[in-house]
Amino acid sequence: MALSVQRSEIEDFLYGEAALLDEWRLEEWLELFVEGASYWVPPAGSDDSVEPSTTLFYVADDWFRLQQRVKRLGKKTAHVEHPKSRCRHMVSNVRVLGGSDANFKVTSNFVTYRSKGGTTETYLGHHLYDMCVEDGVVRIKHKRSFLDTEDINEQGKVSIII
Amino acid sequence: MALSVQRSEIEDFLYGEAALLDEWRLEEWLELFVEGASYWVPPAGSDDSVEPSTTLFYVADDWFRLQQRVKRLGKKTAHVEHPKSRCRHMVSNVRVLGGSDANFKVTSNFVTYRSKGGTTETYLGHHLYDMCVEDGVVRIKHKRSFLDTEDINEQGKVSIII
Amino acid sequence: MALSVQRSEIEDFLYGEAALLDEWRLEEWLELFVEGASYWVPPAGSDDSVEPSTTLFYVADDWFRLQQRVKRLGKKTAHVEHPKSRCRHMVSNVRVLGGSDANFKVTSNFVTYRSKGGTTETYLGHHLYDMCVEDGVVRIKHKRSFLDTEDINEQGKVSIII
Amino acid sequence: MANIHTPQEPESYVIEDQEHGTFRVNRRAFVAPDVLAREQERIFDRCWLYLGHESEIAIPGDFLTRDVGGRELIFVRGKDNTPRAFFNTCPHRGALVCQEKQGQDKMFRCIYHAWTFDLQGKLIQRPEAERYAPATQAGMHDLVSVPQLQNYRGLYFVNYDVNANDLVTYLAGAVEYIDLTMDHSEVAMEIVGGIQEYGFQANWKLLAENSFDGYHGLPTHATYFDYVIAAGGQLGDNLTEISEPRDLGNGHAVIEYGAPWGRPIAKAVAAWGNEGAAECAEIRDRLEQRFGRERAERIAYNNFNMLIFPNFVINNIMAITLRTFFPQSADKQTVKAWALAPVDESATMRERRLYNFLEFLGPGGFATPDDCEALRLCQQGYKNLTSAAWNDISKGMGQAELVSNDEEQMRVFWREWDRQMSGVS
Amino acid sequence: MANIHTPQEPESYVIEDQEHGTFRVNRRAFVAPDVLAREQERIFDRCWLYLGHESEIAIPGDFLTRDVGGRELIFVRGKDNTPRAFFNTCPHRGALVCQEKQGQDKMFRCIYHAWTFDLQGKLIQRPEAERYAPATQAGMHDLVSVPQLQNYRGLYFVNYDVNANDLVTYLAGAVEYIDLTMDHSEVAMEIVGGIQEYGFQANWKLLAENSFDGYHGLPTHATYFDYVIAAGGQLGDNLTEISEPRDLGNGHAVIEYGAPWGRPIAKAVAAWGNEGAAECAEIRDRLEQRFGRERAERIAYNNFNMLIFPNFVINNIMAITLRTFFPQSADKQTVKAWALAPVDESATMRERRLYNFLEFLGPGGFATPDDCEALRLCQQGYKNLTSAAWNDISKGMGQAELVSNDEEQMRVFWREWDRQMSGVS
Amino acid sequence: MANIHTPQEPESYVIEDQEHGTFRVNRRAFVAPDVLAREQERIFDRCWLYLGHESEIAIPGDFLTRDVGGRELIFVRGKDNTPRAFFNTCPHRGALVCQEKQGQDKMFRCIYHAWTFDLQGKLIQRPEAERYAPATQAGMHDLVSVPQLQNYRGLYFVNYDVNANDLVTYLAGAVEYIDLTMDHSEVAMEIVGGIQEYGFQANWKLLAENSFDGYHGLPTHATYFDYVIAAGGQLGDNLTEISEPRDLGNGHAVIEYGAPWGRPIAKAVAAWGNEGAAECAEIRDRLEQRFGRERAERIAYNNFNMLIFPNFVINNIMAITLRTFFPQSADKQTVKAWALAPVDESATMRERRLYNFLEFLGPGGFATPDDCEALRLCQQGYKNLTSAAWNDISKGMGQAELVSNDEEQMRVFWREWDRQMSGVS
Ligand code: FES
Ligand code: FES
Ligand code: FES
Ligand SMILES: [Fe+3]
Ligand SMILES: [Fe+3]
Ligand SMILES: [Fe+3]
Repeated sequence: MALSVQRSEIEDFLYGEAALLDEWRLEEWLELFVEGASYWVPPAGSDDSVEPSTTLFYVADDWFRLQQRVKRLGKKTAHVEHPKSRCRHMVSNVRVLGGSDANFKVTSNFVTYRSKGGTTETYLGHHLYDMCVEDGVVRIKHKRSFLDTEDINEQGKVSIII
Repeated sequence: MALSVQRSEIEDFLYGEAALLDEWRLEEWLELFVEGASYWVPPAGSDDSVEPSTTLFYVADDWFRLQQRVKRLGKKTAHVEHPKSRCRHMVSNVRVLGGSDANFKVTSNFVTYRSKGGTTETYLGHHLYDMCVEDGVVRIKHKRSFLDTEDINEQGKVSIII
Repeated sequence: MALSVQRSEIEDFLYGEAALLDEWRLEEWLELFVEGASYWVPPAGSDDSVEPSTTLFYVADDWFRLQQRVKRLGKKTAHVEHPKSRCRHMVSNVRVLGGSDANFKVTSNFVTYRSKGGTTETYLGHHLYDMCVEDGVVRIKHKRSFLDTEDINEQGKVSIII
Repeated sequence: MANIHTPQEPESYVIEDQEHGTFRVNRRAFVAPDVLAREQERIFDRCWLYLGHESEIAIPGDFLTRDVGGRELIFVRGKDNTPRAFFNTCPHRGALVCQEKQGQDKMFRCIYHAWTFDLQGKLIQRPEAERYAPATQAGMHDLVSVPQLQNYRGLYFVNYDVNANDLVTYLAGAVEYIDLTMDHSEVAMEIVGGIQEYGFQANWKLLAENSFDGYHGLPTHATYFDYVIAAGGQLGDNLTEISEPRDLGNGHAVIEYGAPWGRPIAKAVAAWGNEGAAECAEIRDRLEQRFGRERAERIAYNNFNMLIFPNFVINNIMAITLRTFFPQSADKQTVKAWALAPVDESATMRERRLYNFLEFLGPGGFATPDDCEALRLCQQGYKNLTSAAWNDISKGMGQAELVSNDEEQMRVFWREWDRQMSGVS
Repeated sequence: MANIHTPQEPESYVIEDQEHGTFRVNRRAFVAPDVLAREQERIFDRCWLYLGHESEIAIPGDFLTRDVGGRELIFVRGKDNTPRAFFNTCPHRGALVCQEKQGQDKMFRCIYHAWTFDLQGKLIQRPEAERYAPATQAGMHDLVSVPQLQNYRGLYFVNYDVNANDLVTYLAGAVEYIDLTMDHSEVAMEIVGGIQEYGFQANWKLLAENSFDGYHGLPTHATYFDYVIAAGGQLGDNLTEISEPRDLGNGHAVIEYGAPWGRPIAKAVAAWGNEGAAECAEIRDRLEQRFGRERAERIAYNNFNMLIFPNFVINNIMAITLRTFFPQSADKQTVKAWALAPVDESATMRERRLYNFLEFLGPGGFATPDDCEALRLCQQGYKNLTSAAWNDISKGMGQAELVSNDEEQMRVFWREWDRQMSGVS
Repeated sequence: MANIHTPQEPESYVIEDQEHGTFRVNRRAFVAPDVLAREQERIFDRCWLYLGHESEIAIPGDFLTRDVGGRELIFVRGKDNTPRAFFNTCPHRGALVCQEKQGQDKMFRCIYHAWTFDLQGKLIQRPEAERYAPATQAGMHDLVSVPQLQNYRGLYFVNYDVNANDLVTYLAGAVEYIDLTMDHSEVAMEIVGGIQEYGFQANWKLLAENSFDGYHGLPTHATYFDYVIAAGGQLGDNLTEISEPRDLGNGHAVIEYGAPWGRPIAKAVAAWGNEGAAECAEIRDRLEQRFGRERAERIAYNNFNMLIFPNFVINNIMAITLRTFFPQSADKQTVKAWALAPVDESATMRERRLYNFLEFLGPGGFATPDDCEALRLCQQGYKNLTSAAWNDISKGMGQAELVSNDEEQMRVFWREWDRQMSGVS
């Protein structure tokens, strides 16, 4: 089966995703994923091949924990993000790496800025997506966000969806 | 009336706008606006709904003052920008939010760097444009630039067009 | 002769170039150039018109030295880049400035991050490319990378391909 | 190369020579960390510092948080409708108990162990309270109040010295100009549109001087005056001839003068049309009924820039701005600025006021950025202080009569600064 | 405005008042650079500091580089299979001789002039060696070893004071809890998945306190407990009733307690299904055979958070984390954290362990970021220390019996901190 | 963890032991802020510091601004064709009066109050001058000149000590090598292509050493030599056998040596073809006519790296570079580098020169970045100075005859540094 989407449609999708995150509309963001999807953030500086079964990630959410993460971030008791930080997700270098509608790979570069408590933290790196298209609707099956720095000594946390 | 432009044409337009600003060709930049257009920069961290009638903006130019601002920046006596700072406007996440040729909304994310006097200042946020197309020519009716940081303690000023 | 490529194809090309640089696949990166191509990095803050015959550049490689640069960066004895720094090349504002398949101009903005030794350095500016298309294949004839800051006192070097 | 080698202290930072008509300030005062530490101790920890305006916390439960003189404060209107100021520090292990810039709430709850305080700062709840011995002093677990909080006509000031004189005594002659401002309204004055915050790389005293420096107006702000003219103004057309600096006591000073720009109260300009002229005339008439002609015209036509020592500015010009600024370090400061207006002015006049405000003031104005740039360049110039050590503030010395473009008002500031820094009390 | 004016030192930083049941710590201890310098000299330069675990350099030639107590170290297993620690500084002109975070090699070669050292730190080659006079002291051109390197059950510590007591004497009562942890395996324990590194804006002692602060658990980590319940846990269901702080000597302390979460060894939760329950039962049985019922259940069910003075934490909770942290400045620290596990546990159990670890711990966990935020807010609150000077750590004082939610364990830390800072030896 | 605890000062920073052939420098000299402050006072405020070359301000009205030794200077050629150096600070309230890096103008006008100065630094205009009392001292409102400005063969130096010896006396033996360089041209030498500026994280003295460290050449710059060979060069092929360090007095030193690379004046390499060989031969012949064979060949074939104490480098190698560098802090420096060339060389030779320059030198060269990296690693290594305290600079000590790969030239630098820092005059 061939791939029926172009980069341009994927860009629309990813820019839309970024907007949902900037606006803290996380419930809607979750709807961009298929049921059973997963979301990973490996340690800063990791190679694309790293696995949470053998490496201590920052985030390695299965579908259950990803839903819980979204719930948590909606609560006033998620102290690190209440009051909410102000974020801006810059997406660039979008590339469709091929596959079929059932399963294709996309990568993009990102710089995400998070401002709170008098400082602005910069997260930079690239995303790897496993996606699919079902009756014209693009969905995420697996999202991995790689921080292309050596460490997060300045940022200190991954408390937002980067 | 429908909307006859695609994101790709708007990107051409916005990348062109950024280039005019980077090259300090402000008179030409002004020609991207319709007569009577306005340009707003609300305080850092504002929501999209903020209004200059009730909030103290950094910039709330009507058409007269916008023209005057361009004139001012062309003068040697605009001390903060003479000698000219070196700027680079990074535009990403361009989204056409719909409307008609007579009036449609566009948003983009930006990071604008300004270098002068031994430091580089970073302005980051998103633009909201009200635009129109007349005989195939795109024009700006209203431009709002939102700084997605908490404050401008580091930048200290909005002396350039961000 | 007309120009047979669109911005979208050039973006594919440039995003691909950025990926090769991020992955340190420099031999493949070199294949994006035509034989006899050249690569220049003028001093930070230079105007587009600057020439290495009259100005002291950071990099002014002819084809021979560009090949040598790639060889050098592949060696363990290129100490500044061994261990390799982790880089991420953000490309935006891609504009095709016209010309013909035999020779056309492209510009893009960039922010390149380089992390090593506990710090992350930011290189920002714009590229100017002279390109050509031969039997549908895009190639670079001349690449110039302009750093749109006043100096490189923070970065200290141009040891990577920015 | 940074300024690594700071020279020794001069015998005196301020040298006034009446005989030869020179007044000089040593530039080490703008760069040395030891001077900054002494300023903190002898000036900011002893003077009355502006906190905020009553209208910013209009009703019970309204609060705002603000850093004042190096402290993090909560300014809150209690259930009893009384404004109070607390240190924003939990009595338990010290976390900020309030993070919002401003808001409206019934209590403050610390996120760490959930100690909870009412609007009057009292501890009203803590988990497992039974595990604590009975408090040895009343209130030892309540939020700490600032040593002194007082207001004059709605302007609230704090003082970190419990022994400091009362506010009105401190304000001395400045009271007259505060009155001239507050009298704009028959009802009340209010802060409109929130706060402008920005920072820049210059010692705080450079902004103190600049805030009422008449001399720099034309050269620094040429583009603003171009704009005023383009908008139909004329440089001549001032409606008042006054041009005068005044020493208000305790280091406060003011310049009062005429200027070509429009004043929402109550000097119209061409751009406002007949409608604007009519409205201004009407306002002026009301003022005349309330205060008589002379004071009415003074309120309507006269501009003034006033500095209340050490760092509170009221500039009553094409709009009214309140401004305060604090050092982050010897070479960096952050600024807070507000617009003040009569609650009872018309919507159009309010619009003109904010339009006026932005065209001159603030990070995007046609003037303020050039001021900040000039001050930044001064700070840069002080890198040469070992060889170019002295600022000159002599303008107008030995003149029969002083005008607002002279530098007397800065000399008033520096004499007081020198007095306090020398430890004279 | 930054905290420019640091007040004078108090007579005492720690004031314990048994009679009235109060224990207070002066907040200057968290902000003053002079305190930090004294901590470096009297604490970090004299105490045993955690370097790493033997499993991180499993075979000869394995090495890692790590900053410990302000030094840059190489931890390497020599040809002779002996772990050694060297200062990562070339004896020639001082370059780091090893840049990799970790690896496996036969030698270290300096990039500057190519001096080359073997795994035992000996200089084995240098260009143009004949241009040097014969060495006056043996080894003067070798890598410098740390003054003391010792381990207890695979945990390697360094000490920069050559006269310091041996490690086991220093660990005192902490040995019992290290044993309780290392006994999880019948083979060996290992670090799994590398290291988590992050930093944040709070004094290092705030994290020392926080690491075994039981009191903050429910309020700070409400969302984590929501999650535990959503995952099928129940707040009641602890399998153990203990809740106790203990002073382990030399400033070390621990709290031991029951909790609702699952423990890979060996307390199952609903989410693990019958299969998980069965596996845990089996593990517990093996423990019982090895240690008898009481100790087996203690290992299986009891959680503990232990701080080994000054900055090494073993939290044996829903997973086992080792953690150490060092100041970058008075108001900033960097943290290193690891997961420890039995080499011989099943793949599923290993999965559950890492899953547990991430759900609570680390920069992306449901708990740690809220801890760091709380501590950051404390550091902010200390800007007010001139007027709000004292932390309260009195909880539980004067109580008949102490529980893990009291603050006794922090008091143990502070008594030792005060003793060492006062120069008492 | 940053290096928080700086150890006490050693009895001596420099220990030379002739008997055992060791020369050691204490690493505290590279990290301690107190050392840096003393360097500023005793070295940078007393030594001659390089400002610029006459060709950079070729005609009246040409100016440039440059930071030298912590000061902001204006270097300007006056109406009278005389180069002058002023402190870039307004005598009024201290703003930089010139912001451009370089340019050509008739006057300098301060943006703040428009005081205006001519090219000779005289105040020629200020608004409302009549409001000032007559100046009490002539020139008190002019730009301040640097205490001393002198040049030798077009190289301009400043000295902030008005009592310092004259430049030529100071340069001592360095004069010979400046002559060897300036004699390249029969007309004049000029700076070509502007300036290269960059900074990096290493103490300034590390670059002083590195600038004429022969020992590091092969290991650090292996890739450069690979490149030379790939370009058709041969490591043998030097045309000169000399390899010698020399003490030039006053802390200046040089190494003179042969090398395989091409020299625009006048040593061709294969890559330049017959045409290049011919041109070089011709240049050498002209040199021979002017200076005789021996000096001609020395000029043509010999490379030298010279450091004029404390921080001015002339490297006459595959191109000629001038370089100076200043500390921003103990662990950070900024570098300024230029290319010097005969005004009268051919276009092709100029091209070869710049091509040569870039292949080795500067932020994008095949060598400089590796130097900077090595120095950065040294600075990192000094974090261990409490336990690894001494740099070794002993190479060649006790040898019958010294070569350029020994470390004698660095010892010359350190002996002078120690003398000046000890306050010996
Ligand atoms: S710090 Fe506020 S409740 Fe503990
Ligand atoms: S510094 Fe290591 S070999 Fe010279
Ligand atoms: S500071 Fe230069 S004219 Fe006033
Ligand atoms: Fe002004
Ligand atoms: Fe916690
Ligand atoms: Fe070198």
